This record gives sequence, structure tokens and C-alpha cells, in this order.
Amino acid sequence: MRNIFLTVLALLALPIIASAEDVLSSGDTAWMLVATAFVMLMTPAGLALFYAGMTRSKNVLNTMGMSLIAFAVGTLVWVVAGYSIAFGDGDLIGTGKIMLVGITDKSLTGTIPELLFVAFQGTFAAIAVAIASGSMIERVKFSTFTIFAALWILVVYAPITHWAWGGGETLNFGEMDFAGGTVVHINAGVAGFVVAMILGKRKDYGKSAIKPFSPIFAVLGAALLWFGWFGFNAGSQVAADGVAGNAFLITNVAASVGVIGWLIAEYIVYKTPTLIGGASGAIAGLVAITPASGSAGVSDAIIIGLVGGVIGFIGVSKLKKIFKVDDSLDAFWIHGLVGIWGSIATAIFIAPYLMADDYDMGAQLISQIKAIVLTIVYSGVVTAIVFYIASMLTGGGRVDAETEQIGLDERVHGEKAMNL
Amino acid sequence: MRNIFLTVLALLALPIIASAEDVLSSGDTAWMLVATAFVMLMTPAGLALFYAGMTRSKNVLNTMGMSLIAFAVGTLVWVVAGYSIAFGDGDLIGTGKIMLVGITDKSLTGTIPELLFVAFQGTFAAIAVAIASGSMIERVKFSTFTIFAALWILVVYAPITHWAWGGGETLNFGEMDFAGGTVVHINAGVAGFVVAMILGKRKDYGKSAIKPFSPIFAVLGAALLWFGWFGFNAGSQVAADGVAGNAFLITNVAASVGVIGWLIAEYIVYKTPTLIGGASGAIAGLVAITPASGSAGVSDAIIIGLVGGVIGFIGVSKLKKIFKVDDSLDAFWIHGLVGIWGSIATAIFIAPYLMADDYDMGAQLISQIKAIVLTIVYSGVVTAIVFYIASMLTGGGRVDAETEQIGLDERVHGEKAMNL
Amino acid sequence: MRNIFLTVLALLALPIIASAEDVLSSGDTAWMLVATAFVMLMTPAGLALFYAGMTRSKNVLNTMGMSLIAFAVGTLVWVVAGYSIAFGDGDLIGTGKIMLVGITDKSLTGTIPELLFVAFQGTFAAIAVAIASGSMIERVKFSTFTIFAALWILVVYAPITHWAWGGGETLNFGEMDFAGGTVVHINAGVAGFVVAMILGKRKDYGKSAIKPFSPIFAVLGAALLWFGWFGFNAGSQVAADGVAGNAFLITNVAASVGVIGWLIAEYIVYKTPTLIGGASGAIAGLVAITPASGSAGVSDAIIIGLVGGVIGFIGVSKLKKIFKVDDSLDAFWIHGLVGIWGSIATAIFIAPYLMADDYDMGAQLISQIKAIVLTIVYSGVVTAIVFYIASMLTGGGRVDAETEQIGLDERVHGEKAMNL
Amino acid sequence: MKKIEAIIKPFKLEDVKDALVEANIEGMTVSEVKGYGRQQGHSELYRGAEYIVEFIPKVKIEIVVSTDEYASLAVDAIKKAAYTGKIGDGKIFVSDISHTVRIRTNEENTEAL
Amino acid sequence: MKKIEAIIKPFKLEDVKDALVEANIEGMTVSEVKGYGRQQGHSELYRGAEYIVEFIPKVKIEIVVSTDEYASLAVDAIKKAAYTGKIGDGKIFVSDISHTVRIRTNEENTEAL
Amino acid sequence: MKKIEAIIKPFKLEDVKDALVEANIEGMTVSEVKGYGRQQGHSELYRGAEYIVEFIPKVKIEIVVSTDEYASLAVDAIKKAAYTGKIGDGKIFVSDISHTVRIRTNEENTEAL
Ligand SMILES: Nc1ncnc2c1ncn2[C@@H]1O[C@H](COP(=O)(O)OP(=O)(O)O)[C@@H](O)[C@H]1O
Ligand SMILES: Nc1ncnc2c1ncn2[C@@H]1O[C@H](COP(=O)(O)OP(=O)(O)O)[C@@H](O)[C@H]1O
Ligand SMILES: Nc1ncnc2c1ncn2[C@@H]1O[C@H](COP(=O)(O)OP(=O)(O)O)[C@@H](O)[C@H]1O
Repeated sequence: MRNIFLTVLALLALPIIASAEDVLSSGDTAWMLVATAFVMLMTPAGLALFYAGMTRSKNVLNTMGMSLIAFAVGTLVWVVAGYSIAFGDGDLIGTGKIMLVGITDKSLTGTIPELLFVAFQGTFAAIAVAIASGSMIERVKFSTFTIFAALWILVVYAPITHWAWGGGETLNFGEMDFAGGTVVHINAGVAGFVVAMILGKRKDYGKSAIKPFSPIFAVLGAALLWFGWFGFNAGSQVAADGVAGNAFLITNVAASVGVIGWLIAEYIVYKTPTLIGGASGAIAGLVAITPASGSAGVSDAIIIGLVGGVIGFIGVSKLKKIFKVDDSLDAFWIHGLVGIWGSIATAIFIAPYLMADDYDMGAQLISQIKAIVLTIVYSGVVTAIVFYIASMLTGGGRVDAETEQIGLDERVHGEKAMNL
Repeated sequence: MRNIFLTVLALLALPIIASAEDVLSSGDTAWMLVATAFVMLMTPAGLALFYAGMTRSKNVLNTMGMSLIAFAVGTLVWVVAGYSIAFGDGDLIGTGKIMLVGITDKSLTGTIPELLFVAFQGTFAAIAVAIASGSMIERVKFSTFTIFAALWILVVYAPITHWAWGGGETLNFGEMDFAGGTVVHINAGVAGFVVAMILGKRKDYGKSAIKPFSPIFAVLGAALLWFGWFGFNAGSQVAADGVAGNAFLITNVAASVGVIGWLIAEYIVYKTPTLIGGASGAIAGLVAITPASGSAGVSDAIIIGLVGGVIGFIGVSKLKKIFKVDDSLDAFWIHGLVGIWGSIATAIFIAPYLMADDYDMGAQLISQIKAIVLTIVYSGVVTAIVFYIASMLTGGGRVDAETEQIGLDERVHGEKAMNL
Repeated sequence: MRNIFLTVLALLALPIIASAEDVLSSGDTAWMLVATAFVMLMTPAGLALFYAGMTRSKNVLNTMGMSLIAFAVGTLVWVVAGYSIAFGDGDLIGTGKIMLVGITDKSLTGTIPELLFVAFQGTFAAIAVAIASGSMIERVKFSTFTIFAALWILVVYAPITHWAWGGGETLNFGEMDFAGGTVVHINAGVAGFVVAMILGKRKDYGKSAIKPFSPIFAVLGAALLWFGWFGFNAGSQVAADGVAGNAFLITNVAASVGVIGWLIAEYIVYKTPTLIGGASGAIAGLVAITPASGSAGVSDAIIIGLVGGVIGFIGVSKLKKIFKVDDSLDAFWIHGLVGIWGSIATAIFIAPYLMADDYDMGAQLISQIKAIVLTIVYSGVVTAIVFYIASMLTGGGRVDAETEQIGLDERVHGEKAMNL
Repeated sequence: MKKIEAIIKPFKLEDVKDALVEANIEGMTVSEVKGYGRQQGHSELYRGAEYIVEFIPKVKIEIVVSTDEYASLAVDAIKKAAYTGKIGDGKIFVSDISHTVRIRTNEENTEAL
Repeated sequence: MKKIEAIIKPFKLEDVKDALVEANIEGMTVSEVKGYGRQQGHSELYRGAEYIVEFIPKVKIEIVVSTDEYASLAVDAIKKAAYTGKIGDGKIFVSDISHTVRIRTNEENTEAL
Repeated sequence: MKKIEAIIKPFKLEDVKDALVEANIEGMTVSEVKGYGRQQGHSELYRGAEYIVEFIPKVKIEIVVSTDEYASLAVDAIKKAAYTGKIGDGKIFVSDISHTVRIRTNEENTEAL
């Protein structure tokens, strides 16, 4: 689209050329309106169901509630200050856009309204903290998590976003992270893991059977996440063009082979391909392709997604046992560990037609590793601090033993998942 | 998009300018195709689940069926005659487009195909009557409701739409109703309330515990409604531009603070933030922002949505007790009452960059109130008449006592919500 | 959109005109990104739930798993070889695009990226084989189905697509099949029926009550299918224009009257309008309109959809008994039989504004019938061969009697649909 | 001590409970069961295929009382409250209990009730 | 009067019901229970973590009959129909019922059955 | 033979099962029931409307043992393991069983247990 304009205009040789880039495109805007809605759906519907389906029946609603409140609180703090920190001017931290001051319906980001870009990016912030909630379920206080979510977006998520995408220079190592492999997934996975360590294990963890409420909801949740992820990845191009089309296709392929990889691994080890495994494999494939979705080709995506699915399975079923941390719904293993794989793979597997002529894989790998390490260290340390503050403000971050035993749904929310 | 064309063309000074407005935009059309699909999803999926999740297990399917049949019947009567009444030529009532006569694939409404505009507006009609069904559940006859839905769209919804949006002059008071605060929400809330009064209370109302089938479905339904509402509000711009971007963002913010407002109020009063409360708060926030979504800014949306959530909670938990009408799923309290708040707030909270230079708040408030009163009176009276006719045609509008006791799912549909 | 460009350019009389068609349109691309996501959602969410909701509780997850694996495996084989067979160059079969060789982010199909077109068409292949799974549930081996799905797409689906849409000449009879009435629905229905015949009946079929797990999920699944079908039908225009708008509207109308037709027929025969009936009616209406969605008008859609709903009901409740084949979820009756009706109706019911001046209905009817017969014969025969191969590779295609009795969820997947 | 087991129609549970409480019987345990008997199940439809539901949802109430008088009070209360006169109203079975304990207090037999 | 309680494998319910009906026993009440016994539960997988399901789904059938002959008829019918020979087939318990009422008709004891 | 029926709080099931197994009682049948008694149900909220849940979820355990000694062992084990001291801890009822069959082996009475 942009091209033909430029052609027409070039032929006319008019002075308007200079600003041609800054014009709203209704096609790009149409796509980004939808992409934003898609990513929105991921949190209160997709992740909420994916997580709720894997929770015990007595805590299903509490788990769902965490995704809902993460989205609500996340959206609010994002427009109040998060966007300013992430996308305002500045090196270490952005400033100047508190309460979106100065942005009007005419302001543009590329070829779309900036207000829409604000909304799009806000959905990323919200889902990041909602992902982390999966590590804390069945024992964290609802109030603690609510405050944690607000603080974490401002103090952990927004700065990391600023360095990767928002104009920060000192802490930007030139990493390739098209749609948030480091910013969202590694970050959220590490944050979840750290909070799970601080909270300690659930009383029943490793003792009695912790049965998932319903794999139906887990699969439905995963399908909605998959659907939303098209907005996440292809939307990160912020335009409806060939790169977005490429991102869309390889996202779909990576999710598919993620399912296949996980189920094959599960079948080999346990002879039982589970539905929760299939759903988890899709998510692992999607996490793995996220940073590479602007640069990989279809054969790259097959490798990235398949390995992603297998690594996810190994993490959840083998490595997790070694670490002895009750990362309840495996936010670290699926988003953190697989995210690291995806981030490294991004530098290795690139479509010829999207590779720069002077591409230097060695240098890029170092950039990726630097960004991964920065994210792990910053997120790890600051998440701990933020969680301690949230706990203090709410008189301890963990529910009492009786509530844990009877269930958070009845005791915290006064409700039951199903009254048959 | 339009602008650059105009610029290019202006520079060329060609006679084509005059008709530039009447040209199809693929970007706008892309957005409206999607927006229409989004609003479609709201009825047989979003509202169906939101309502079904709050119904007792023995009537879940009947409640769901009302949303489904409302959409099916609504879509049919809309293309047959509803669109003609609402958007045909005429002052008090539109005419001339029965069976969409004269409209072809080349007809345009603004920059999109008129046939698409027909579909978009039809989804509004259907959801309006489906919202009203929430007041009647667990006792209204399925046949009565089906006939009621068809008549109501033709006799109540289409005329009100004509006055607000379709070219009616005498009964248009210049009110601001960007996406249907008056047309859809107040209208549907009042209609539901009136039918609930006529039907009378459920036998168990106020006596035994009426437990919601599953808050999971209520939250999922609310999330799908939220998602669809982006099409509802940002789609009402009928273009993919900056105003649509603004509408999208503030819709998301209002829903989020609606959740927060309801949960805080609930926590203060009952110490129990419920999931059904959170879901209801989202809807309240969305209802409140609907009429204002073309004009409010982000700080306005925070106020409108937050107050919307709190008012919704007060309506449902306090005012409802005073009125003693068994508005079973609170269509009036959430759509009617909160809709009135939203309609008034629309005149008060406007973004500077969207406010006309000569904006007169006093005059506008009077317009809003006139439109609210007209809607309440017209909808109140004509809904009652329509419901009496529907009752007569089906031998009474209420199921027999045994059916009410045993449950409509088994007796009317021969099915059960879950066979475990 | 295209028009104004041409106008502008024509006025300028520049040599660029010749290639104007081959330029990417961001509006069309935006729409097709979304349409592809919509169709994707149909399989692991829409169909998975629609089918799972109608399965007995002990086999719900297995049924859901078949839709999931169909989508995963289908997507993979599609990019590896399916797309090449369907849309590569050649008469009887396409070649030359194995692993999408030669396609880059700049390649176009019409005005959209070819990679996006690959993704769009891949979702059709996946849903076709997932539809067929409905005939095999509660007894087919998961491994057999997985291999069957991969082979079937390559050997049955891709060739049929090539003849209808991909450039095949000898076996293209000039049939009108806008969005896949023959290619997807008749094909899948016949394939399901043939496999059901080979597998034999479920042990309990016709003996004990086979209760659907939950009509809630069936209705939700149907609503998601309906939603996705807008991408299926209006997306088949591969552009955001007036024909897409027309396709959207009539798709919605046909689904609605499908609901109405089925429920009325059910009410007349059994006095019980069921929710599963309503959901099935929507699907029947959608199947019926699919081939006609690029050519019918709104009154045509009312006839096509209404009759589609009634035929679906008659097929499932009457004709099925005559045939004595345990087509468990009625893939043949809803997709095959109703698909045949739709394909024939496509030649008969055409909007005046979309009818060619020299349209010859008799000739067209013969084309339709030829294509139907070709599809039934080819799909019938080759599906049987493919299923025998898949059975052989997995040591028989049917689970053992004990697994069938205890349930596939527990025995194959080690999971339970709900742990309350 | 006597145990009374009653199989009743589910929608009568509330009435029966109220009748028992009125008769000063304030402890009971309720479970969902399926009954097979003279009452033919209603037929359900499944995509056009009709089938008979042989097992019909019922509710079982179990009450342990200390004396025969209380037992007949309970039986009478249930009989009246659960009655509709239509087939499938259910049955009441009485049997003996030799020993009772209240877990909270360790009280036994009559005191435990 | 005798009460027969049988704990059986769920998938045998249909067979047992048919056997009882054939033995002219046309009333019964069924409930879903979970059993713990020698039969080891199968192991289930949960995201790679294996655990044993100790409580196994079973079905409990309760039948009250008027005479000892009927009781042994019922026990025999159940024994045969519920048999698979594999561990976990279940148990049958017989006890006494002192009084029976049919709510609909007020008939008592033998007539109520 | 004796049958012990215990109504306990659901979250105590695991503890009670462990206590019984420790007392060498290795067979039991468990079902979900709802209890009505002195324990007032908690109030639930439904869109702002508060209501009392009168029937409280409980678990019923049924154990048949061969001797009176085993019966008192079982009662003791349950009493201890199910105890919280708060209202609603539940009750234990003991009654007689006249006959037992193990379906798999056709063993009867004591051998069947
Ligand atoms: N012999 C029996 N033993 C146990 N339960 C029985 C017996 N007969 C009937 N029931 C229970 O009582 C219920 C009602 O019995 P039914 O024969 O249908 O009607 P009615 O109560 O009017 O005689 C049955 O559904 C079943 O649960
Ligand atoms: N002593 C007992 N009291 C009550 N129920 C028992 C007892 N022993 C076994 N059961 C029930 O019988 C079922 C089958 O018993 P189990 O020991 O597993 O195998 P088997 O029936 O082959 O001996 C158990 O799951 C349980 O429900
Ligand atoms: N008379 C009774 N008959 C049968 N079940 C009873 C009886 N009394 C109590 N129960 C059961 O025991 C449970 C606990 O009794 P409750 O009176 O609430 O407290 P507590 O056990 O402390 O006395 C009840 O919920 C009910 O299931």
C-alpha cells in the first residue's frame, strides 16, 4: 500500500513525500483494531480458561479471577503511567505521557492512531502479569495479587519494554524480539517462578492428587490463546502487509508443531497423549515463535515450534522435579524456558528473504543472550521486591491454611465453579 | 486515508473530488466486516453464556436458547422489514427498503457496502431483545418470547433507531448516542423490566436459594461481550480511523474500571469480591461508555466506567430490593440504570480534542434527557402492548407451575445442561 | 479501493496501470488476516466444542482431541505439500511449491500476500478432515485418525481443491463453489460416512441411551463456527469489497433461518425444540449457503438456509435410520446431504445484481451435478483406501471393546472431562 | 435407634425438609440418586433420535432418630410432604441402627442425635 | 424384608439392571460412589506428573425385597451380571429392613415393593 | 458383620482414609452427600443478594467389617481423624449386615471382606 503511494507521489514529484509515512492507513488501522481485540481476548478468556481448566475444582474461580483482575488493573495502570514509562521519551525510562497527555485522535504511530497503539501495547502488559499468576495459584491472596499486578507492570514490565521497544538505548543490545519473547514471556516466566519460591509450595503439592478441573476448558483456553496470538505476532508488524502475512503463517505452523512435538514426547515417555499436553504444546510452540515471528520462514518455524513443544514437555515433566519449586501451572517452564529457546533460535533460524545482507549470526546471538540475561536478572530481583511490598500492604501474601484447604472459591469469593 | 486522497486529488485539481466520499474503502470495509462479526458473537455466545452462567442449572439451556432464537429471529425480521423501518426514508418511520429492495453489492453507506451496514445494524437489533430476555428467564414461554422478539424489533427497536440514527427528525433531539446507550441499552433494560412486571415473580424468588449454574460461563460470556463490544463501539464510527482508535481504547478502559468499581463496592459492602460481580462490572462499564465512546477521552472513560460499575452494584444489590420486581438477571439495573448514567455522562465528559468549539453542555444535557425520557416512555408502553400480543398468540406468556418447578430444560427442550 | 486507484491512475495515464492489479492492498490484507484467524478458530474451538458437547461424557476429550490434532497435523502437511498439490501448477495435480519454495513475503495472490493465502487455505483443509472425525467418534483409534488426517488432506482434499479452485482443467466442470460446498462439505461428509461404514457401529448404538455431554458446549461451538464462517465465506472473496459484504450478510441470514427451519421441523415432529437442534440448524444453514455465498441475494439466502435446516433435520432424524450407518455426529447428514442441496441451490438462486447477463441455469445445474458426483465418487473411494492404510499402520483402526466400554478419555488419554 | 431412608422426587426436597424440621427432626443427610421403578422415564431427544431415560433422578434422605416414636413422626412427615399422587413418588425404608457417635463431642447414641 | 446393596463396576450397571428385571425385581435405586479396595486405581497424568487415583468410580445399587427368596434371587442375578473376574468387581451386602412405605399409595411393607 | 457409616467434612476424607488403612481396614465406599444439621451453612452471594446455603457438602464413608472389634477400631479411627472440634464434624452410625458376597470370587461373609 505504502509502495504504490510512494510510486504515485514519486511520479508526481510533489513535496508531500516527506510526510507520506505519517499518514493514517485505514487498512493498517483496521488490522490493528482487530489485532488489539485479539490480544485482549487472550487474558480474560484465553488464559483465564487455560489456567482455570488446570486448577482444582475448589480454586477454579480464583484462578480465573486473577486473569480478569490482571487485565482490568493492567489496562488502568497502563494508560495512567505504564505507557509513558514504556514508550515516553528517555533512555533508562520513558516520561512525558502520563495519562496519555498530549495524545489526540489525530496522533499517529506509524500509519495507525497512537491511541490504538496505546491499547495494543496495554494488552501485552496485562497478559504478562496474568501469565505469571499461573505460578501462584491456589495460595496467593487475591488482594496481594491485585496490588502486585499494578506495581509489577509499572516497575518491571514497562522498563523492560522501554529498553526493548520504547527507545531506551543503554540497555538495548540490538536483540531481535519481534513480538515479546523476552519482554513478555521470559519476563513473566521468571516473575512467576520467583513469586512461587517466595510463596512456598501448596500444602498438597507432591502429596495428594491435584486433579485439573477440566481439560475441556484448558483446550478451549489454548485455542483462544492461539487465535489471539495472531494479533500478538502478526499485529506486532503494526501494518497489514507481507511481513504480517508471514508472521501469521509461521505462528500457525509453530503452534501446530508444538502440539505435535509435545504429544509425541508424551507418548514416548508415558504412552498417553493428554489433552492438557496438546494444549500446553500449542502454547509452547507459540511462545517459541514469538520473538522470531518477524524473521523466520516456514521451515524455521517447524524447527522452532517442534523443539519448543519438546522442551516444554521436558521442562514440565522432568526439570521441574529437580527444582522443587511449586510453579503451579508452569509459567516458568512454558513461558520462561521455552521463551529462552525461542529467543536464541530467533538469531539462528531466519528466512533468506527476511535476512539482512550483512547479517552476523554470532553477534546477534550475543545480543540475544545479553537481553535474556538482563531480563532474568532485572525481572528476578525487582519482582521479588515488588511482591514483598504487595505482601506487606495486604498483611502477608498467602491465604491461611484453612482457606487453602477448603478452597479459595468458597472462602474468598463465596462462589462455586459449578452448581449442578 | 481519506485525507491523503483528498490531498492528492486537490493537488491535481480534478473534478473527481465531488464523488470521492462515495468510494468504497477496503480498509474501512475490512474493519466493518470484522466489527459486524464481533457484534454477532455477542449474542449467541457472549450474552448466551453470561446469562446461562447465572441461571439455575435446571433452566440453563432455556436461557441460552433465548439468546440463540433472539439472534436468529432478529436477523430475519431485520432484513425483511426492520432495516427499512430504521434506515429507510421518512420522518416518524422509515420506508422503502422492505426485503432490502434496491440495494446491491455496489450500494454504499459512507465508504462501506450498504449490505454490510445492514448486517452490522442487524446485530444491534438482535442483541437488544436478547438483553431484555434476561429479565424474563425461568418462567417465560419459549414460544411467547420468540414471537415477542420478532414484534419488538419491528415495533419498538426499529422506530427508536430511526429517530436516533436513521434520519427521523421530529423525534430526534440532537442527543449524543454514538453506539447505542439509549437505542440499545436503556431501551432493552426498560423492556425487560416491563415484561418482568407483567410476568410476575418466579415462584422461588426471594424464598429459596437461586444458585447460578456456573460463574465460569458468566465470566467467559462477559469476556466475549467485552471483545465484541470493540465492534459495537469502535465499529459505530463505520471507519478505521482515529476516532475508532479512541473509541477502542476508552471502551477497554471503561470495562476495566467497571470491573474494579464493582469489586471494590462489593468488597466494602460484603467483604467478598465475586466473579459474577467482576463480570457484571465489566458489562456495567461497557454500557456506561457506549453512548460516549465517540467523544470521551481516557480520563473521562475512567470516571464514566468506574461510576458505572458502582451504580450497577448499587442497583442490583440495593435499589432492586426496593422495587420488588423480579428482573431476574438485572437487565434493567445493568443496562437501563447504568445506561441512563452513561447517557448523561456523555454530555458532561468530553475529550478536548473531540469537543466542538461551540459546545453547549446545558443544551446537550437537555437533549440527552429528552431522548432518555422518550425511550423510557415509548419502550415502556409499546413493549407492554407487544408482550400482551405475544402472550395472547401463545395462550399465555408464562409456563405452568410444574414446568417452572421441574425446570424448563427438561420440560420444554427435553435436554439437560450436563450429563456427567 | 481498487477503482479509485485505477481512476486516479487512468487520469494520469501512466504506464504503471498494467501492474496495478498486482499491488498489495492493506485493506484486503487486513481483512484476510482476520478471515484466516476466524477460520482457524473454527476447528480447535468451534468444531471441537460442537462435537464434544454432543459426545458422551466418557469420550468428550477424545472427540475434542481429534479436532485439535486434525488442525495441527493438517496445518503441517498443508505447508509441506498440500498447498503445492492444491495450488501448484498442473492439470490433474499441482506441483512446484513443496515447502512453499519460492514464496517470499513479497509474493502476492491478488492483492494479498501469498503466504497469507497459504494460511487461509490451510485452515480449510484442516477443518474438512475435522468435520469427518464426527462420524468416527467413540471408537476410532487416536493414532489411526492422526495418520488418516495427514494422508487424507494430501490425497483426497488437495486434489479436489486443485480441480475446483487451483487451476486444474480436465476435472473442473465450471461449477460454482464460492467457499467450499463441494470441496469442503460434501467431501468431508462423504469421507466421514465411508469411514463410519468401515469402522462399524458403536457397541451401544441403537441399544442404550447415548446422552450428549452438554448442549451448552454444542451451542457455544456452533456460535463460534458461525462467527468463523464469516471468514470462511466472506473471506473467500479474498478482498474487502461489496461482494464480501453481500457474502457476510447472506451467511448470517442463512444461519439464522437454518436455526428457525430446524426448530420448526423439530417442533412439528417431536413438540420439543432442542438446543442441539438449534445449533445443528445453524450449521445446516451455513453449509447450505457456503457455495452460494458469492452469488445469492438475501431472499435467496432465506430459501437456501431454511430448506437447509429442514433437510438437515430430516436427514438426521429420518433418513439416517434407513441407512443404518453409525455416522455418529452426522457429518454426512449435515455436511454431505445439506451440502448437496446447497450446491444445487447455488445454480438456481442468484441475486440479479450478481448474475451474469448470459447466465444459463440448465448448463450450470449440470456443472454442479458433475462436480457433486465427482466429489462423491473420488472422496468415497480414495477415503476408503486411505483409511485402510492408516488402519494397517496402526494395527487396526478401532479401539478394543474394553476401551470402548470404559471410555476413550480414561483409557487413551488418562484424563477426565470434568473433576468436580 | 432407627434409620429412615426415603427416596423422593427431587423437587419435593425443600418441602420434606421443612416438614421434618417442623416435626423437630433437625438432622439429615441427602444424596442424589437415580431410581428405576414403575415410573417410566420421560423420553429425551438427541438430534432427532428418541430414547427413554430409564433411570430417573431422585433424592435420597437419610435420617437417624433415637426412638420409634420419632421414627413414625418422620415417616408421617415425609409421607405427607413428598406426596403428589403421581407414579414415582417414592418409598420409605426403615431399619435398625445399633450405635451412633457424634464426632465433635464423642457423645453416643441418643445424645449424639 | 431385606435390603441388598451392591457395589459394582459402572459399566456393568446396564447388565445388572437387565438381570434384575429378568428376575422380576423391578425397583432399584442407584448412586455413584467411589471405592477404595484392593483394586489399584489407574495412574493419571497431569502435565507430565503421574499420580495414582486411589478412589475408583463405582456404582451402588440398592434393592429392597420382601422375602429371603427374592433376596437370594437378587444376589444371584447381581453376582452373575456384575462378574468380570478381574479385581474390583465389587461386593454385595445384605441387611434387614423393618418397615417399608410407598408414598403414593400409603401401602406398607410387602405391598409397597 | 457390621456396617459403619460416617458422615464427615469433605476435606477430612484423606485423613480418615489413612487412619482406616493404618487400622488395617482396607476396603471402603465413599459418596458425596449434603448434610443438614446444627451447622449453619455459610451465606453465599449472588449478584449482591445474600442467601444461606442450608445443605452443606459432606462425604459419606461406608465400611463393612467382619467383627465387632474391627467395628470399634474403625469407629475410633474415624472419630480421631475426622475431628476438628467445630460444629458439623459429623456422625457415625453402626448397623448390622447379615450377608456379604465378593462378586469376583464368590467368597462369602468374613472371607469376602
Ligand atoms: N424395591 C426397591 N428397592 C429400592 N428402591 C426402590 C424400589 N422400588 C422403588 N424404588 C425407588 O423408588 C422410586 C419410585 O418407585 P416407582 O416404582 O417408580 O413409583 P412409586 O413410588 O409410585 O411406586 C424408584 O425410582 C426407585 O428409586
Ligand atoms: N469393607 C468394605 N466396605 C465397604 N465397601 C467395600 C469394602 N471392601 C470393598 N468395598 C467396595 O468394593 C469395591 C471393590 O473392592 P476391591 O477390594 O477393590 O476388589 P474386589 O471386589 O475384587 O475384592 C471397592 O472399590 C469398594 O467400593
Ligand atoms: N439425625 C441425623 N440423621 C442423619 N444424618 C445426620 C443427623 N444429624 C446430623 N446428620 C449429619 O451430620 C452432619 C453434621 O451434623 P451437625 O448437626 O451439623 O453437626 P455436629 O456433627 O457437630 O453435630 C449433618 O450435616 C448431617 O449430614
